[in-house]
Amino acid sequence: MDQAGEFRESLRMVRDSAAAVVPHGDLRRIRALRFTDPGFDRATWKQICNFGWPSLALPESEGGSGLGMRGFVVLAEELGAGLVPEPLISAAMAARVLSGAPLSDLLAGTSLVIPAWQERPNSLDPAADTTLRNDRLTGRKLFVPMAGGADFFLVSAREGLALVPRDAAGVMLSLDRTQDGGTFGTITFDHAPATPLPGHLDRALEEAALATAAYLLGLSRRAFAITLAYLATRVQFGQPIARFQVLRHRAADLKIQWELMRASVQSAAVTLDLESDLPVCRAAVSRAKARAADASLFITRQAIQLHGGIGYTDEADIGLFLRKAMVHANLYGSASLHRTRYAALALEEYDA
Amino acid sequence: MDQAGEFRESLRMVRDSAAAVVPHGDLRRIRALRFTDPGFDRATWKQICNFGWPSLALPESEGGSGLGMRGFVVLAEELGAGLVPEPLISAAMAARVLSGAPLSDLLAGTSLVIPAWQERPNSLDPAADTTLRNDRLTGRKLFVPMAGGADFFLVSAREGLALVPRDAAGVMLSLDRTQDGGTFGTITFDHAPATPLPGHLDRALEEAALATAAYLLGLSRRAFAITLAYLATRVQFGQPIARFQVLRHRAADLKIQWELMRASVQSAAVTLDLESDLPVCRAAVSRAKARAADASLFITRQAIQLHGGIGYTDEADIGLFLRKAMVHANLYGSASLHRTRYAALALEEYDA
Amino acid sequence: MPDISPEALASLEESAFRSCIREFLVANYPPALRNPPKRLHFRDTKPWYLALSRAGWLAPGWPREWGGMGLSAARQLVMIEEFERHGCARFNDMGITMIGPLLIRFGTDAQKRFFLPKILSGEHIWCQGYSEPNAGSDLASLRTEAVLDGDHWVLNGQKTWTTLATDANWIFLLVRTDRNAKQQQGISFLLVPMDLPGITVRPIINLDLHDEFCETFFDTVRVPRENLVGEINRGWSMAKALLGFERLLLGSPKQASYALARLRLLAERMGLADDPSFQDRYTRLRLDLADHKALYEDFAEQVRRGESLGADVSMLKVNQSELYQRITETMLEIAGENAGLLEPMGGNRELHPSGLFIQSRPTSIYGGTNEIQRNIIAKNVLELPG
Amino acid sequence: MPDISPEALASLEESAFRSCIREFLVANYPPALRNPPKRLHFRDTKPWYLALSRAGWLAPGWPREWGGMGLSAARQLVMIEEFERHGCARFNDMGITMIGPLLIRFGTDAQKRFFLPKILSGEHIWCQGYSEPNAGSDLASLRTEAVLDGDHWVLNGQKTWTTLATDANWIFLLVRTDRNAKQQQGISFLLVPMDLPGITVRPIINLDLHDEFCETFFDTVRVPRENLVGEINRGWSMAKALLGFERLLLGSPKQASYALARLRLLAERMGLADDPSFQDRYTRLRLDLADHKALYEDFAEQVRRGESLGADVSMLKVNQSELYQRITETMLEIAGENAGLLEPMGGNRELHPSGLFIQSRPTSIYGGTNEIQRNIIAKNVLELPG
Repeated sequence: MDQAGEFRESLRMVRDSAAAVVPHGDLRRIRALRFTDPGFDRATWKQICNFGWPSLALPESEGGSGLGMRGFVVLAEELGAGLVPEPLISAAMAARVLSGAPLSDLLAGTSLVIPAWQERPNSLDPAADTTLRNDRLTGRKLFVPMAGGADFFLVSAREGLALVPRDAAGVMLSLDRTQDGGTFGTITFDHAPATPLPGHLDRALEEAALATAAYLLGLSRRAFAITLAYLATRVQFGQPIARFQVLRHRAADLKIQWELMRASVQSAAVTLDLESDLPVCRAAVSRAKARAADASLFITRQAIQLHGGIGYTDEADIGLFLRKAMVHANLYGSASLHRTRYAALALEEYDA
Repeated sequence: MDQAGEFRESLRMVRDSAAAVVPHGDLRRIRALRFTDPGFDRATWKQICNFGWPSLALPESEGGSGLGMRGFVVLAEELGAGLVPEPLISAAMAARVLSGAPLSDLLAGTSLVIPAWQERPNSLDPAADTTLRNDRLTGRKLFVPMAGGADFFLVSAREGLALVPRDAAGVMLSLDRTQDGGTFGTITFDHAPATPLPGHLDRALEEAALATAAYLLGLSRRAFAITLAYLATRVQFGQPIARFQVLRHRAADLKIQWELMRASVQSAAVTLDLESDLPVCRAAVSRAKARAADASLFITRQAIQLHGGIGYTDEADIGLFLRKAMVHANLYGSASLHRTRYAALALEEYDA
Repeated sequence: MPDISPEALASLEESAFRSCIREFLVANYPPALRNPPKRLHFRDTKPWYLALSRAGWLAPGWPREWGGMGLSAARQLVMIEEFERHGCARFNDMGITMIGPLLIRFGTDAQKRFFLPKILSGEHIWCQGYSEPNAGSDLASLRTEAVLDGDHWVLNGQKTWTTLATDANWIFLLVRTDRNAKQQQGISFLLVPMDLPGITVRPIINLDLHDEFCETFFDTVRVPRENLVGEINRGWSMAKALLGFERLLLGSPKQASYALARLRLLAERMGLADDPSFQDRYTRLRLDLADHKALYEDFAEQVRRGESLGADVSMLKVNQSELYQRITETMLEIAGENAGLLEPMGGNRELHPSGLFIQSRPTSIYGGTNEIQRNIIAKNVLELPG
Repeated sequence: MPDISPEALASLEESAFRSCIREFLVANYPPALRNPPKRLHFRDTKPWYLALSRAGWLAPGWPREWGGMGLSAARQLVMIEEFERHGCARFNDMGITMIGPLLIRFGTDAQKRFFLPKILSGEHIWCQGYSEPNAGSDLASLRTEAVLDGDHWVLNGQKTWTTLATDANWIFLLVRTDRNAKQQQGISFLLVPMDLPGITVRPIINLDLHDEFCETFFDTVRVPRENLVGEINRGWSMAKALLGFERLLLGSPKQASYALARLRLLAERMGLADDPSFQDRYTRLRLDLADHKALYEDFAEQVRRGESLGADVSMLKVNQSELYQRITETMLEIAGENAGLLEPMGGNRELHPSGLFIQSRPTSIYGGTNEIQRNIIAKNVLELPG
């Protein structure tokens, strides 16, 4: 097997291994965790850490699996297909920043480190106002997913990054429930004691945005598969509705959008793995995230429509996919933010 | 019959009378006139003038038929359905400005007066640079439809309007052919002798834009009818293609767009007839023209697609409708110009 | 209470009629119930129901002899417009809009005398049992069956989407009474008290996490023979005959109009009000709404002229629901992370993109999916062979 | 002429191979023929055809023993990419791409020896006769018939969309040879010289006012018996077997890419380059193109790995043609009155919105309409029952 073949084989293994937390077809665990606190399962989280998934993309020299973003997007896609709520993408951001630090227990699942970086809605700016002075952190962070389950927050400030224990004095956390059954935390730091860290979030944010696109890719894949199966079994007017040409063509359109999303996400992962120029990486990520946000909402909306009335019940699993897409489509930048960023970054490559 | 009923009856009569120059279904005359000079037929034009159509919208007190824009859009719709190339909309603009003037021969078809007002592409500004000093006109006018057939140009200048004979010294006309078989004139006036006229084009331009929308409404109606007939007769896979659900639904979508266009055009005509506030009128016209431009191109494009290969031949009549829409969609302001103008003019009426 | 009797109200000129309704709403409608984010239960709307009842305003379309206002379709439309404009909640109106008119047209005198007053008094609250799990778009394939056994119909089967069934004490059903007849032909119309043994109601939690819909199960339920309306096996055509100008309401610009106003608020909150590319999208939606209103007005004008509506009214339903959805999709796109919030932003009910997005989903499904509506347009309006 | 033999060329690494082709094109391709606005006739492309022939570069896919370059599909793809990048006109290539490969695979030795050299020399120019007026999307219903009469086939019928038939001296046909067989089964593959008595060619003027398409009529044309290729009644499966990686080309981003560059020029000319709402639309189109290219690359990669393409390649065709059309529709919308001009704006071939708009129309029709492609995707890719 050549090198490319071997790499494809590793990716296949990542995909297979994801089955451990995504038992085929069973969404009962996911359903049961909705609207609970902290919205995910500690035991499953521990398992995810045992697999080393938060550092899957990191080079082996930094304690990772060396599979790069090509590996991580495969994993995120599979977790998306299973609607897995455990905060892998947040933890992988933390792993990227903490890599090399003597913080192995943080990565091993004993402690969960969740980045708290956002200060404005629909923004990718990690440190607008928060300050870190004399190891004290002051500021306000928004939309922190699954914040209720964190042991530490990895916080971005103007002066740099810092680690703050969840229970430290001066940390106030309030939670808003989200449509998918999880939460967004709003965290206020008022001179909270913080341990400064080296590094920055630039690369980690790009990886999180791309992984989110991959997560959307996965949930769209599964929503589409469920919908195709429904079309084939639901009988109206004496035949499976899959025989109606209008629904067949709509399914074809969903398939095309899904394939575009897949191609876009995968090519962005290649770019992140092979390209060191940050603007080029950002353009690729923006392209993938913009496509994933739009296509996943398109697919899940149409999945509801194609299910008819049953799609509007909470009992039907298909709705879980729409709700998940509603939350994730705008995480790490909306489609429109990413389109604008792409236009600003990407060279015109059309010399035809 | 009540007053509203009587008015509806007059409109029906206008519609019927249009049949005089639009013999049912016969496009041979239209085809034969394409790419000729001046691109329309003088005898038909004379007939149109004999009917008094250029002044149909004008009050009876000004020598018109008193049918207002509600009457004129019905007429323009019918001429659009017949792809009639004679320059009625231009002439009606002139009639509006010249009404009351001792120029009856101009309206009677002996002489054809065509407005030349535009100096920039996609603009509704009638006098950016042209000057009129000491009865001499200097400037350059663009996109003058059927200019080759004019006897006089009604020209807008910064100082006001003026009438210039086609053959006057200092008038240079060059023609570009258009996709529908007509021409756009570019006219350069170099100290051309001109007769100043009172009035301005404000209202006439709105009427021309709306009449163009109505013309697009008519051509779309006929293109759609031809397409429906084709779907019912064309057999593939052993059945008329009208039985394929995808094509049926597409036809339904075209119908909806056509009805929106109709409702928009007709309500704008009511506004122009009953409302004296110019911004309100302009908003209504912009709404109708924006819809008509988009919907007519949508319908004629889909008409080609639904015809399949045969739709891509010049022999098939359906192509004549697409080509006509391509030219008229952007006359008197593109959809995008009108949307922008609407946004600037129309009050937010959503207090819900 | 209004100073004006229903009779006097009906005789007013349109503008006076309109003002009179507006005044009534301002004086009587509970402010807390304006523009509710979700469908309300009877426990919430009961005071308003009874207020309308006391005023004699509860049944605008019923003839006066049966306690209605006897309004023309045109006047009913005006009344609905004013109620919508005021943001009045929809109450449990199946008795008023569906079963009342059906009984008035097809019921026996005994049925009319028994049921109609109890609807007006609020004693009977009705729900509708048409759809079944396997009879949605293809309603005519329904299988809930009633078999005559002496003086009773023995009823077995299951209905779904029985809206607010938990509020109701009566249900009207389409049931199969001849399983050998073809499709629509063996169907009858049956009135059933909900407290009979063998009836189970199970609320369905919907995508909006609300319980307005229910499943209703019938297990060997014995229904008095006289509870059948009209002729046996003619239920389908009676139910269809009831479809009148109400079909217009499915295409009312109300939802889209409401949503567009909220889109604008949201854009302001998100700092996008002056963003040119948002403006462009917003203007397109405004124009779509304005043109939809113009088309709606053409149909409303038909109703005002007393003409009946054709199949082409389906166009309104398709266009309105898809416009409403485009607007809420735009909300979701511009809301940033707020699009994921379960509750309104900062507790402001006007700023709830995810809620409105979800609520707009079923509008292209209920009342006949948009796919079915397009089938109807192709067949009955365009008359395409098929 | 290149300094390198086809054999040596084929053995180069990809990047060297690519540069070699680029150099050849720069040195040999007539600059006036770059990116022609319309399909060229043989009178215009003949010198280029012969130049390729002399270099031995005319038939990249044919085996070397028959005068081809013997390139792998992957290398052919690179060659096509470079030709497209340079803006090379498509010439009368039916002999090279269709009939040559067919004869090489299914022809007799005599047929190969007779026809293949004449294709390479430019002596025989071929056109394709598949479609008929009533057999378009439903090609299998074709009715042009060949009946054996002694040593000749007697041919009657009509073909349409015979591209550049006026340039050709030979035509290959699918004809019905068994009118009792079902659909595809009674069809054979026939080679016919265009100068036989009874053949009439009539150019069809298309929507672009160009004469590239023709109708070709056959009135009792007597064709030698040995001009049949392969087995009788097996023409359909032979024609299908020929569909290889060329299907990829129908989804090549080339047209959309070309159009997008011209959209940008047009926007600059119209003063819209910095208009935010144009920018927004333009960026969406750019992203659509970039994602299409990524998807195309995945399929191209399959070809490079030597895998054959599945039915899912239809997705590329649908997506490319509709993207191309969206781009040209945007051109039409922003061009103002220029959108109506028959000729390029100010004589600049790069600024011809109406021309490109019209040329983009048939891409969703030819090569199987997009409706047919979606049928294929639903059936063969999604495997929906039906």
